[in-house]
Parts: sequence; structure tokens; C-alpha cells
Amino acid sequence: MTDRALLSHLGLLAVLFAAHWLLPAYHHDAVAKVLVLSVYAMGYNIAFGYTGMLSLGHALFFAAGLYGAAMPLTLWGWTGGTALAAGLVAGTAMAAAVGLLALRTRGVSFMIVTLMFAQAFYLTILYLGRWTRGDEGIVIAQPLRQVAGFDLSNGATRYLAALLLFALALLLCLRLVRAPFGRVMVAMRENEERARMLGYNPFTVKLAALTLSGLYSGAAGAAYALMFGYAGASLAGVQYSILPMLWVLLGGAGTVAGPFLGCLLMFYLIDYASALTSATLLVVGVALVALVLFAPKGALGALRERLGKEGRIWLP
Amino acid sequence: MDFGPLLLLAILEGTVTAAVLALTAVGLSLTFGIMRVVNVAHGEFFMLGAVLAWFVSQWFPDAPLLAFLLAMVICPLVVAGVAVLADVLILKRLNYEPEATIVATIGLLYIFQQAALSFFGPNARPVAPPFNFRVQLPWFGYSGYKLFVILAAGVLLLLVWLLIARTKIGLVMRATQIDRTTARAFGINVDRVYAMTFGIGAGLAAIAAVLVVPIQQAHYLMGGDPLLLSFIVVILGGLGTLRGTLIAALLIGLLDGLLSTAFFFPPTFAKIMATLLVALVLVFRPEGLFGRRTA
Amino acid sequence: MASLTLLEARGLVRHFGGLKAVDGVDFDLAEGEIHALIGPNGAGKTTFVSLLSGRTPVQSGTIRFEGRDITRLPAHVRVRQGIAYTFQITQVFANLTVFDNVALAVQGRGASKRLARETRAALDRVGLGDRADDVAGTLSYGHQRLLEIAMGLALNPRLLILDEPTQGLAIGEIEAFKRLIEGLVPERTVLLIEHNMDVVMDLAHRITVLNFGQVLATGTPEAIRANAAVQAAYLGGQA
Amino acid sequence: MPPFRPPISGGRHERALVAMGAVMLRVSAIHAGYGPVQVLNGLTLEVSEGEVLCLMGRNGAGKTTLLRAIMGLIPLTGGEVMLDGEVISTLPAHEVPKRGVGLVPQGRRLFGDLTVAENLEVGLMTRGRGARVRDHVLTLFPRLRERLSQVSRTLSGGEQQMLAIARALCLEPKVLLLDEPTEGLQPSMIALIRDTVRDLKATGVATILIEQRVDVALSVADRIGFVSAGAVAEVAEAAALTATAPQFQTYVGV
Repeated sequence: MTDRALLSHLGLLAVLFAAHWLLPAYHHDAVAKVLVLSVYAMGYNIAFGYTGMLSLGHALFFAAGLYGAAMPLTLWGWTGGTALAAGLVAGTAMAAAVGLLALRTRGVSFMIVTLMFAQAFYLTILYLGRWTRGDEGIVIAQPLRQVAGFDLSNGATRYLAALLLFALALLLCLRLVRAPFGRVMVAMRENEERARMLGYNPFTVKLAALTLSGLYSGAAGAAYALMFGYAGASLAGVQYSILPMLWVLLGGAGTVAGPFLGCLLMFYLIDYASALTSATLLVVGVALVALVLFAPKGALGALRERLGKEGRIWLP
Repeated sequence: MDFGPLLLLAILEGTVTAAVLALTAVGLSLTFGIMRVVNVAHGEFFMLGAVLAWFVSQWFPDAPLLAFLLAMVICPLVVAGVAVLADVLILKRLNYEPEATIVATIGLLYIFQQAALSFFGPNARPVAPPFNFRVQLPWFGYSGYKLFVILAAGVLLLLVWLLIARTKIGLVMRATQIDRTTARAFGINVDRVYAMTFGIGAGLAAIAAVLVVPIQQAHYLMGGDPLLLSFIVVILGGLGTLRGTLIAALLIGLLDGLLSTAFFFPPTFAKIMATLLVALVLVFRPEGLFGRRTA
Repeated sequence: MASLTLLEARGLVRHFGGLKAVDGVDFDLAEGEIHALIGPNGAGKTTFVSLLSGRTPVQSGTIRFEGRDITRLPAHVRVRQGIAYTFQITQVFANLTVFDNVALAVQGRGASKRLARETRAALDRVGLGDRADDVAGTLSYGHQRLLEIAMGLALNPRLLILDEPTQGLAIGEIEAFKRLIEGLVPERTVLLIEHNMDVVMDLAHRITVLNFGQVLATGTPEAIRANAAVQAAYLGGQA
Repeated sequence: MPPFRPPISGGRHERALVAMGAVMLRVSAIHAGYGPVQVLNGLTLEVSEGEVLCLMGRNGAGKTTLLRAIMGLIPLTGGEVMLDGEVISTLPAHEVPKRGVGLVPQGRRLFGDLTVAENLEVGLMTRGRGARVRDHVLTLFPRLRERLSQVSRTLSGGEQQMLAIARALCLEPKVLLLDEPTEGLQPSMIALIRDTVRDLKATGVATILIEQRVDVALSVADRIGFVSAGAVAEVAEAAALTATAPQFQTYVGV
């Protein structure tokens, strides 16, 4: 039996690979950014879409990856590869640490606790401006942005590197959600008490999922620093916790490819709006309200539901 | 200044902060307590009140007292109206499902904020105080308007308390808070109670903002701090308990006054500590510092 | 019937405010028996099995399972040790397929290789084999109850606790249910809360009657039927 | 009990002419449930002025769901409910009690943080009743008068049940719905509740009582309806039943 879900997602990757040669320069750069941010959104989706943890503090994990890579690179002269790894570890560790505390709560309290932790981290970045350069941010010079001999400041290299990271994240996510552990994550989302009475410890399951979510977020943050050469406090603010939620809701929470789709749509929607008005974030607000009212399952979620049994096969 | 006068000044400033914060936070506490709605857009109701107060002040540039009195009536009413619309058109249709409501109010936050940016512009604008006199204390003169703010907030909070504890409307609200299904079975129109509660909560934030604009300028991004501080106050006070909310507002306000006036403590550091403290309170004492522990 | 004691509870207490839901209960479960728990509404039956399964913490008293003290163990650990609980109000994962619902129970035992086979076996046992790919929420009420039982069985428990399993089932479904339960013993032990006296009298080897949070009587169906105190608890009047 | 059953009265004026025995509440073939789960399957019953209809049946048979459906708290998917000649099943939930349906919910569901007086006040507000009704209700339950300022959560179980009934009586209901009022109570308290229901009968209230205890049912009911699988399977005159009647075995399982 052919693995239709794998096929559909490999198809998406093939299209993105072909786009490397087809896209004009502006869109080539834009899609590279979308790919990196989609990894962040996929991380958010693991926590929210699959496991049901509504976090408002994911910017903390993203920023941990961002600064975890940018600071060693600029302050301590680490190489690109080690800095990337450091960012990844920072995001993961931060998620595990926050999870140990925040997962003692649930629902609305969990949301507020994660928001508070992220806010504290954001303020810390401002407070330690001597090293983090606060609002102004760290600009990483081109010579530092090398990983394993590849120059990530180069547009073409950057696109392919972003696609590689995205492909790894996408396939890992696909594998995860179809594995037994993915089933347990969904069980936590659907009915925690029932899952507990099947012998699963909700705390450890959710902690594992949140840590994994942190790994994705940290990887995206670290990659962002190296590829786009910038780490600033605005990327740690509450808006960067809300954006991945929006992307996931738009593309379809609990679908593997949804976060990418949502991120892509939203990126171009804001891009388009900025030509019309300075109040570009109005788009974010309207999109959020419209989504919860009219399309709570998002694009791919709605599609999957329409397709019924076929939908569950093609779009896990 | 010597320590004594400095301390007095810090307490005065802190009480002004506490008074405004208490009004704002009580609004948030009402919506959470009665509707179980976490209103992330609450700070924007505050901001809308402030921005509207500026518009009102422009109608009567030479009569700040008249403009102030008018704003005290118009702003909370308009903002409450906006809130009631938001409740009926959005929140009610979501069945007040917690996660959807949070996402929707985040959306509202951006909509209100960006609307203000479009109509009001990106600059901060001052509003003239309704009167200018200084009360001469032994060591320094102090703004009479700020003292008035404390008094006005106190009176308004007393009115809120009377409404909730002593009137039939309050009884209906409390019954709905405890058990909305049973409330319905006794003829209470829960939808109307919810719309009214959301309106009152938003109106309180707006009225706090009208009081504050002569001290602090109106700006389209000014909703963030009151939201965060109200959250802190409501959580520390125990979610949905009015008395706890008041105590916590006083505590946070005074602390803020002391930290920013009397001691040379970096305010960012104080904010970090306060934020972490609140997160830990929620983790280890979810019923708040002054809330009742329920079985 | 086996005479070894599988589970032993001593002096269990659980009060909610002023309500004495479980008030000093001693209880023994013999290995391989079908034991029914009956009593008027509000007698504390669900609270009592919640104490056994760990869903509700015990205020005082001890519970021993297979000789080990499990009083303080969290619920999910008790499930792993062989105490399965099925819910009174059907709580299947409504948005997952029937297969996934049962697979969740199977895979928790670490049976990764035989996951699909064991899942289908559990489904076949309750007669839901041909519904494996359906979304659980679309099943009829009776089928959801069966799915709930399949999930309990798939945990491969020593002790299966069923909370009002026949509630809402049609007459024909109840007959099938009885045959299913009879086939479980003596390899497993079954404790069921049940209001349908026909089911209780047909199935149970022993019956315990709770009233006001206390044990009113324990014995064979015949003995319980003849017990005056039990009659009084149900029919009212003075005992 | 009432041998004479006139046809349903058309309106207020007619009702004044018809004495005891007019049908007060008629439930016609209603279907209702929660989401995809159908609980009530064409349930039909009627209860007349001054009559006590007792409903018995196993857990899950649909008794509580029936009361929720009458109160408009869950939507009907079929059938209708008529109170005193008016269709009430199309009204919003909060309008139903205003027409005169008082509910004593299962588990009492008092407004626990409110005082006894405030709980009664909520009941009085439903139909705009005042001091006269309050006084009458407190005369029925003198224990509550002594505890008016006490927070209701702190009352004993029996007192809470009294308050739940008193709160419903503050509506001066035409129809009173009681959902297992004797659950978890001591015999003396059960006797008190039984007497209260009997007294109310004399005032012309139509009562639907859900009850698990056969003796209580037999001692207060005029008719007993046996509920099974979401419908009334059988209705019997209480006087014609004894505690050992086969219906109890079949439908209730004792």
C-alpha cells in the first residue's frame, strides 16, 4: 500500500524545491523566510494543534533559539554550526523548564503563565541591553553567518538551507503524528482524564510534547538569526507568540502542512496590506476573529473534514 | 528631598496608580468572574476611553472642565456600547468557549488598536486637566487633580460594590456567576446579563482612562500596561473576587509608587520580578493570594 | 471460585464538604469473581470506585492490590498495574477513529509489534471489528458503550471496573454484554456498579450494597435478595 | 385520583370555569438529546392541576433530560410542550419559568455563595412575586426563616433541599418539577418532603416528581409513570400498585 500522506507531503517539498529556480528574487527571499517561520509554526502546532496546549508564550522559545545562536556568535566568537546547535538547545531547554512549572496548570491559567514567562524573558532582553542590544537588536555581520562552509547570507544558499530545515521538520512531524506517541498527544487534547485512565501520565506526555515544540521553535529561531542576520527584542514580544497561533489556526490546527500554508497566506496578506495602510496589523485582528467565528478548523482542517476518510489518509 | 517627604510622595503617587488600576482591574475581574471570559482586549477598552477623551477635549478646547465632565459620561457609554456589540456579535456566537474567546479577544485587541492608529494617529496627545490647583503639603505642593482621581476612583468603586452587593441587578449577576443553567431555570436572561457585564467591565476601563489622560497622554499603544497590570492584580487577588482585586490593586499600586519614586530601582528589573512572581503564584497558588481555596 | 484476595480496602473515607460520600468502607475482592456494587443513588458507589481507581484521592484508609499498598499511587500508575476503569458517562475520544481509541489502550502496554493485531482482537471481542475506521463520535450510543468496554479490555487488566455499563443499552445489547462479561472470568476480576437488577442477579458471584457511604451488606445474590436491610434501603421505611 | 378529566382548557377564562383536574402540562411526543446522542424518543405525558405524577425508571432512561427539555434548557428535535394551553417549547429558556414552571433540580443546585434570603429573592424575581409569597413560603419552612442570612452552602443537606423547594415555590408555580428531592436524605427529612408535596397538591399545583424510592412514590403519587429508553412505557394509578408490583421490578429494578 502506498503511503499517500508521505506522497502528498513530498509533493509539497518538490514544489518548493522547483520554486527555487522559478521564483523572482523578492518572492524567493520571502518564501525562504516563510519556510523558517513555518518551522516555528510547526512547533507551535505540536503543542497547540495536536496536544491541545494553548500557549501565549512561544516567542520565549523562538527567542531563546534566536539569542542562543546570535549571542555566542557575536560575543564569544563561536562558529556558525555550534551557534546553531546552541540556539537549538536553548529553545529546547527553555521549553522543558517552562513546561515543568507551567504544566502544573491547564487551560486559561496555562495560557497566562506562559504569557507571563515570555513577558519576563522579553523584559530581561531589554534589561540586559548591554549584551542583547535591546530594542535595537544584534546585527550579525555576513562573515559570521557560515555553517559547514555554506554562506547563509547568500540568497540561493539560504533558500536551500531553509528548505532543508523545513523538509526535516515536516517529515519528522509527519512521522511523529502517525506514531503511537502522536496518538497519545491527540488523546491529551481530546480528553485528558480519559487518557489518564488508559495509563498515561498527562504531565509527562505534555512535557515531552512541549519540549519537542521548543526544539522546533528554537531551531527556527537559531536558523532565523543565521539566515537573516538579526536578533531583536521585537521578535521576543507577545506578538511573536500570537503570530504562530494565527498561522496554525489559519492553515489548520492539527494538520502537518497547515502551519506552512497559514504562514504563507498570512505573510502575503500582511505584505499586501502594508501597501494600503500603515495599520497592517488590522489584518491580524480581523483574521483571528473571522477564523474563530467562521473557520475554526482552518484551511486544511476544513478540507480534511470534507474529504472524510480520504482526508484522514492524505492529511494527518 | 529627605526620606520622609519622599516616602509620602511615593505613597501618594502609588495611591493614584492603585486607584486607576483598581477601576481597570475590577472591570476585568467582573468579566472573568461572571462570564468566565478572559478578555485580552480589556486594555484596548482602556485605550479607547483615553483616545475618546482626547476627541471630546477637542470639542471644547477652552473649557477643560466641561470637556472632562462630558468625557466622564460619553466615553464609558460609548466603550460599553462597543463591548456589548463585541459580546453579542462575537463572544456569544462562540458560546463563550474559553480558547475561542481568548483568540477572538486577541483579534479584537488588534482591531481596536489598529483602528485607533488609523483615526487617532501614532502620536501621544495630552488632555488638559479639568482644573489646576496644588494642595500645599508641609514639604511640597501636590496636584489637586491627582487627589481628585483617588477620590473619584474610590467613589466609583463604592458604586460598583453597591451595584453588585445591594441591587437586584447585582443579585442576578451573582446568581449567574454561580450557576448559569440554574439561573436560566429561574427566569434570568443569561445572554443579557453577559452583555451587560461585558459592557460594565469595558466601561470601567474607559472611565479609568478618562481619569488618567490628564496625567498620562493618550496613545494608541497605551493598552498594554493596564492589561498586564490588571491581569497581575486579578490573579494575585484571586480570579473573580472583588475584594481580593481591590487589595491586590492597592498593593501593586503602592509597590509601583515606592519602586519608581522612593528607591532608585531599575523599573524594568522590578517588572521582571513582578511578572515572574505572578506566574509562580498562578502555578503554586492558583486561587490567588487572597482568594478562597476551593475543594 | 478462586479464594485469593485480589484487592483489599480498609476503612476508606472520602467526604466532600459535609457530604460523607464514602464513610469507612471495608471491602474485599476475590480473584476471578464478578462482584456487583449496588445501592440507591447518592450512596457513594461512583466515589468508592473512584477511590479504588485513583481518580479521587483517599482521605483515610488503605487499599492493597495483589498484596501491594496502592493507596497513594496516581491513577495512571494503577492502570499500569492492572486496574482498568470504564466511565459511567461514555468518554470515548469522539474525534478519533474506533481503531485509534483502542490502540491507545493497547500501545500503553508497550506492545508495539502486535499493536494492530491486538487492537483488532479487542474490537472483535466486543463485536466492533467492522467499525474500526469509523470516527468514534459517529457511533450509536450502545456502540460507544461497547467501545468503552473494549478500551478497558485492551488494557489487559487484572481488575476491570465497570461503572453502570448497561446504562442506555437496548435489551438485546444487554444480553450480549452479559455473555461478554461472563467470558472474562476467572482470568480477570470484574467489579461493576449496576442498577439493572436482572443483570446483577444473573452475573454477580457476590454483591456489596452501599448506603449513605457505608457497606450495608455483602453476600451472594440470594442472600442479598433476602436481606431485610437492603429491601428497606431501596423500598424506604425503617430498616 | 381525579376521576373526571375534562379536555384541555383553551385559555385563562376557561380555566377559571374548570375546577381541579384540568390538564396543566402536556408533553407531546418530544425528542431531545445531547449532540448526536438521542435521549428522549417521543416521550408523551400530561399532568393536571392538583395532581402528583411520579416518574420512575433506571438511570439513563431520560428522566432528568425530560425536565431539562420542559425547562427549555436543551432544544427539542421534535414534539412540543404545552403549559396551560400555551406552547412553551418554542420559548427561550428564561421565559419558561416566567410562565410558572418551578424546578427543584437534582443535587439541589442552590446558589451556594448566596444567602438563604438571596436564593429566595432570585425565585421571587422570576415572576415578580413579593413579600406575601415569601412569607407564605417561609411559613411552610420555618427552619429557613431562622437562617435567612446564612450562606446557603453551609446549610445541612436537608435544609438545602428545603431551600431548593422553597426557592421553586417562590414562583407560585403552576407546575412544579422535583428531581430526586429525597436523594441522600435521612428518613425524617424524607418524610418532611413527602408531607410538603402532599400539602402542595391541595393548593392545585401540578407536580412531576422523579423518585427512586418506591415507598415515597406510592405514598404521594396519584399516578406513576415508568420511563424506559426515553419514553413513558407505562402509566399506572398509584392506588392500584403495591411495593411488590412487577412494574417496579421491570422498570426500576428493585
